[in-house]
Amino acid sequence: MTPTILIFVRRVGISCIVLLGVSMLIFAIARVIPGDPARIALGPSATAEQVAKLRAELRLDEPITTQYGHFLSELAQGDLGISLYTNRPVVVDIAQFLPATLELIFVAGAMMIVIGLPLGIASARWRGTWIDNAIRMIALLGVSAPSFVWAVILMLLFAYFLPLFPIAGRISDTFAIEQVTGFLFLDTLIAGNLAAFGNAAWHVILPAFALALSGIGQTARLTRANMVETYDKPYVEMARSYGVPDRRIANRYAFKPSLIPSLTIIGLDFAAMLGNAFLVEAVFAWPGLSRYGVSVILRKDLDAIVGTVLIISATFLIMNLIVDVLVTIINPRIRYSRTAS
Amino acid sequence: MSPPLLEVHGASKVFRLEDREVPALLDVSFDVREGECLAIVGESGAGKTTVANLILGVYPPTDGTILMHGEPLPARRRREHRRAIQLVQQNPLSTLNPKRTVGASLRLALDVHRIGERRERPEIVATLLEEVGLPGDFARRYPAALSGGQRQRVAVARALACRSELVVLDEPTSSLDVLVQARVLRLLEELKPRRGLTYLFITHDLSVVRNFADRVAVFEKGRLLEIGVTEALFAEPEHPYTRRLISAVPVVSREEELVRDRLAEGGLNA
Amino acid sequence: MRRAFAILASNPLSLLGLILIGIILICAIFADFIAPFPEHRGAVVDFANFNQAPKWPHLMGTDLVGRDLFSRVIYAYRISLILGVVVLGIAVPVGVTVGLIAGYFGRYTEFALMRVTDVFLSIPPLVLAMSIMGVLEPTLINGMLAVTAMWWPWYARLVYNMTRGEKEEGYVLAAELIGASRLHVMFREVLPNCFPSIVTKMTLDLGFIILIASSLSFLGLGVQPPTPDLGSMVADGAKYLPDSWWLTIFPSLAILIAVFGFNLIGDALRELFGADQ
Amino acid sequence: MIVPTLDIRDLRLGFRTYEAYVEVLHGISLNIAPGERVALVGESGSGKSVTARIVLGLLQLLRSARISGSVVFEGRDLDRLSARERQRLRGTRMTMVFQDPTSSLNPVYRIGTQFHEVLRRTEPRINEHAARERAAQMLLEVSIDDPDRVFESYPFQLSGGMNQRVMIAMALANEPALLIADEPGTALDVTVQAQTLKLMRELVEHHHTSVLFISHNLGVVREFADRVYVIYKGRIVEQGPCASVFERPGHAYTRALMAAVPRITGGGLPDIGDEPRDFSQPLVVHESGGYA
Repeated sequence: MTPTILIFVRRVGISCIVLLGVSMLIFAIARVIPGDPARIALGPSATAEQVAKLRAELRLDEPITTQYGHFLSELAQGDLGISLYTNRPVVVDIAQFLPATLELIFVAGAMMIVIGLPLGIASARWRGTWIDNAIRMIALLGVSAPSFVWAVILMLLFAYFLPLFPIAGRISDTFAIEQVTGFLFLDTLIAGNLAAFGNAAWHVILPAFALALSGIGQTARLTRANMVETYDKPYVEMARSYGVPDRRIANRYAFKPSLIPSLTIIGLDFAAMLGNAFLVEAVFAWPGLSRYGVSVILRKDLDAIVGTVLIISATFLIMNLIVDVLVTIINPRIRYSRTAS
Repeated sequence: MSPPLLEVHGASKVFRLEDREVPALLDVSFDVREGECLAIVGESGAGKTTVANLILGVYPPTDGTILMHGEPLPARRRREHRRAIQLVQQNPLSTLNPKRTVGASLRLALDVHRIGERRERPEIVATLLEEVGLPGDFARRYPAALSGGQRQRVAVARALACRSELVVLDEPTSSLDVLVQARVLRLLEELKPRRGLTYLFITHDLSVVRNFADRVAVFEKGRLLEIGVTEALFAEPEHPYTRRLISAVPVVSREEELVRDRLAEGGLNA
Repeated sequence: MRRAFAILASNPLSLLGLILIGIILICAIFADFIAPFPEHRGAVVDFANFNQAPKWPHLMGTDLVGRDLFSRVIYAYRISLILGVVVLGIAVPVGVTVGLIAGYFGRYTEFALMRVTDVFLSIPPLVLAMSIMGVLEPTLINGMLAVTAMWWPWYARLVYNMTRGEKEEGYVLAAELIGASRLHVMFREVLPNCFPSIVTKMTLDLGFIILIASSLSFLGLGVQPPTPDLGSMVADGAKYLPDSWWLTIFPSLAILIAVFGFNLIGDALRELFGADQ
Repeated sequence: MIVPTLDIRDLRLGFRTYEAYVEVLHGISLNIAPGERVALVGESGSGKSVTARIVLGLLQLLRSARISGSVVFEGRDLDRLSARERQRLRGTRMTMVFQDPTSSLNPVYRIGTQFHEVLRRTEPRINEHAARERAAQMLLEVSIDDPDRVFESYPFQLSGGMNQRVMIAMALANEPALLIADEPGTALDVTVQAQTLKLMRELVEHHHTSVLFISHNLGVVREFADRVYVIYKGRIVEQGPCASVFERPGHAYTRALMAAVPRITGGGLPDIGDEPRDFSQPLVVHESGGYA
């Protein structure tokens, strides 16, 4: 297993470099801001002195490299600064809003894999038939609309016209669940309240599905493409020549090698979801990072913008690391090659 | 005996991978004489391709020197060095750019080395194509419209376009059908004296070597085992590995079978 | 080219794509003649006809200040397409050049360039555009800037991967051995072989840029009123669901149809180029 | 009367494309007796490989393929069998060895797992332990004496020659009546190819397996097969025992092929005319050969 660990360590190292790059990039973007953040924060009634004082506090007068240095040293201590919008540490704000977003994304991600992969496999196995055409159409529709469009359409259909699901929110008001982890699925279980758990699950389905639709389409399309390519490989012909049944070839012989390139894209789809969650949360009034993110961006709340983007990117990089590990486990060629690249 | 065109002195090549070193060629010395065809024979991992790449200057040797006309070839080659040594590759499918016409591929050689007046170059291209047995209007075609044998002919024309002196033939016919192979080899044989070419012929096919090469060098695992005039080497193969190679040659007649089996046992005169 | 067009037209799905995109392009280019109420693209108020369900002459109904939705959708298409063309016009050359250089030179150049690319790819696309848009003033120009910044790395990644593959092909070695310059090898030998994939991706991306731009304006970070924009139309309308459904449904469908059309053509191109090789 | 293992009569194959109907095989007939090694030799594009794939029933799965004529395997007309019955024959009564052993094995499964899959074709309930034992026995037959290491390996960890032996062992593990070998070992080094072919020859002789051997290499065919069919552009142009076809090639095409092979005895490069003059002459049958 040593090579696997080595690869993992290497990937973690590269991810750290990339994350540092992200921090520089987003820091640079945040500092080219037109207008004075201190002035915006304090409002038009503030005196010039008050503004100057806040500017000094925010170190806005120092050169950008010095500012970045300070930012890094504070970051190392787990400090992302104070939000001018909520007047609380950015870390506290994010800790409050992030779990709801992550919960949404995890459910959507699960839907993407559980629905998207089988659709792709079926499409490839019966390629050229009506099953294939139908799946391709559905997948193409899935990727052809932004998630807010799906959110609106699903809401209209399944919350208003057919009131099967709740219109908004994370859980009905009747349940009072103590916040422990911030993840409702966990907190309801900790509280031992199965009814609340079910209610939370009922709330998450529609927004998660709206968020997952483009990922489902993408996954199905990609898996199909990879499977079709794999079907042309000599080892699939060999499996055929040995009379291995079609179903077994689809689910085993062709699927596992095809999964390797698919997984990488699934990782990228997670990234897209992190962004699209903003849209879905807005439609379903989901109390996640979205409202916070949009608010701080509109208010030019520097520390909060940098912190939010950094946390989202870190989440993305961690997900990609997980994907990399999965790929390494599936692909023996990486696991056993002594020169992993 | 003609003077050496190319000399390889104590050439070694070690490839550095991330966590280890792979020796591909170990202290190899030989020369290629003007106007001859030297065959380099061996199986995969023998170092044949490494030899070719060192001579072509794809990468520099780890150790040793390579001389052309008695002058050392620098690690970073200038255009002039490039011109004199050209390559005909093994895979006819990839040797020509699928998005460029045959004419454009040949024109590149003329343009880079400023051969002929700009206006004359289309004419030169047509002449080159005819020289390798293709109609001049093939210049307008894309490689997709050519057969494997025709592509290899274009590759030969490209080497001629550079007015090269040494042509490295890297298994030029191994992926062609036997009838096509015979014709391409014939073409190469005719061009050699007419264009004053020297060949370094890399192959694993001893039957072709026997009929095509003037001298043979046998490689195994990065070492040069045996080198000699073709007739002599095929009469008295010294090294046991050479004999093993010969014994593996598939033959098509009883007569050959007898000769092969005697060679495998030690030589015709043994 | 003519053959390619004939093949596209022979497949019902890609034909549908061609028709959809053809209609959208015509609408966008000749918006002034096609839109029944061209003046409604701006800040017009017509309280006599506000918030009306679709009926003649308002095919898609009217919005809360009485503007014709159909006219506004047509003008929104025009703006989205201009945005898409400008974004690709900048992002593709930049991305392609970075990818070619990284893929062809390898080693440290590759490491440096591809890590920079990774940095951009590590910020979820919408979030990157949002932060740029939020920090700058939300105008059309800045919108283009923001979307371009998130788009070029994808071309860099694509061309980088292709270049690494093409570099192993015999024709690259042949050109190098002839003594051709690196510029020649990169741009004249390798690049033409990447064209099919680049063109395919560009077609697909025209759809996705519409998608992203509408997402930005849905969040209030895009083109500002009164300029018509599909995303902000959906956002404004969503507050009046389910009663004034036309306010959201028609702009939503407009986005869906455009992206779907570009996807159909992109898929067809991919299949066409794939079959050629 | 002995029933031939394989009897192909007037087999035609065409593909329907968007533009036209292209015929690839123009009615070929071929038979193989039990235990006989028969080669089908020809250049690329002559129709060798598609013939093999029709016998296996793989081409029948393509909707664009049009096949006519009869293929009788052990007395059963394959055309009358359902797709399912044809599938049941594959891997049990007939198996195949492919050109490039390394890419023909699945890259993400260990050899042991893949061998188990093969053995399951005749014995669906075979457990891992029993499968290992059977497989180890087969690997010993192809001179692999450390089967455990091989079972634990992935194909890319073994040499091409090793993979080729593994493929041969897999192909013979279920005691098929017919082994189809499609250019076996072409991707390997000459010495390795010679070794594995010798090994395969001994094995099929030992197991009394019929072989359809497909190759473009006349020399290899001569060393391996009893009888040879020469195929040119979808037509059989000559057939007979190897000895007589190689000694006295009767057909213009066969003669040209033979003349084009450079000889290890020397004599210079062959001189081949540019045009196939009379390659479409009628079939030449060598008297002593043929089996009906």
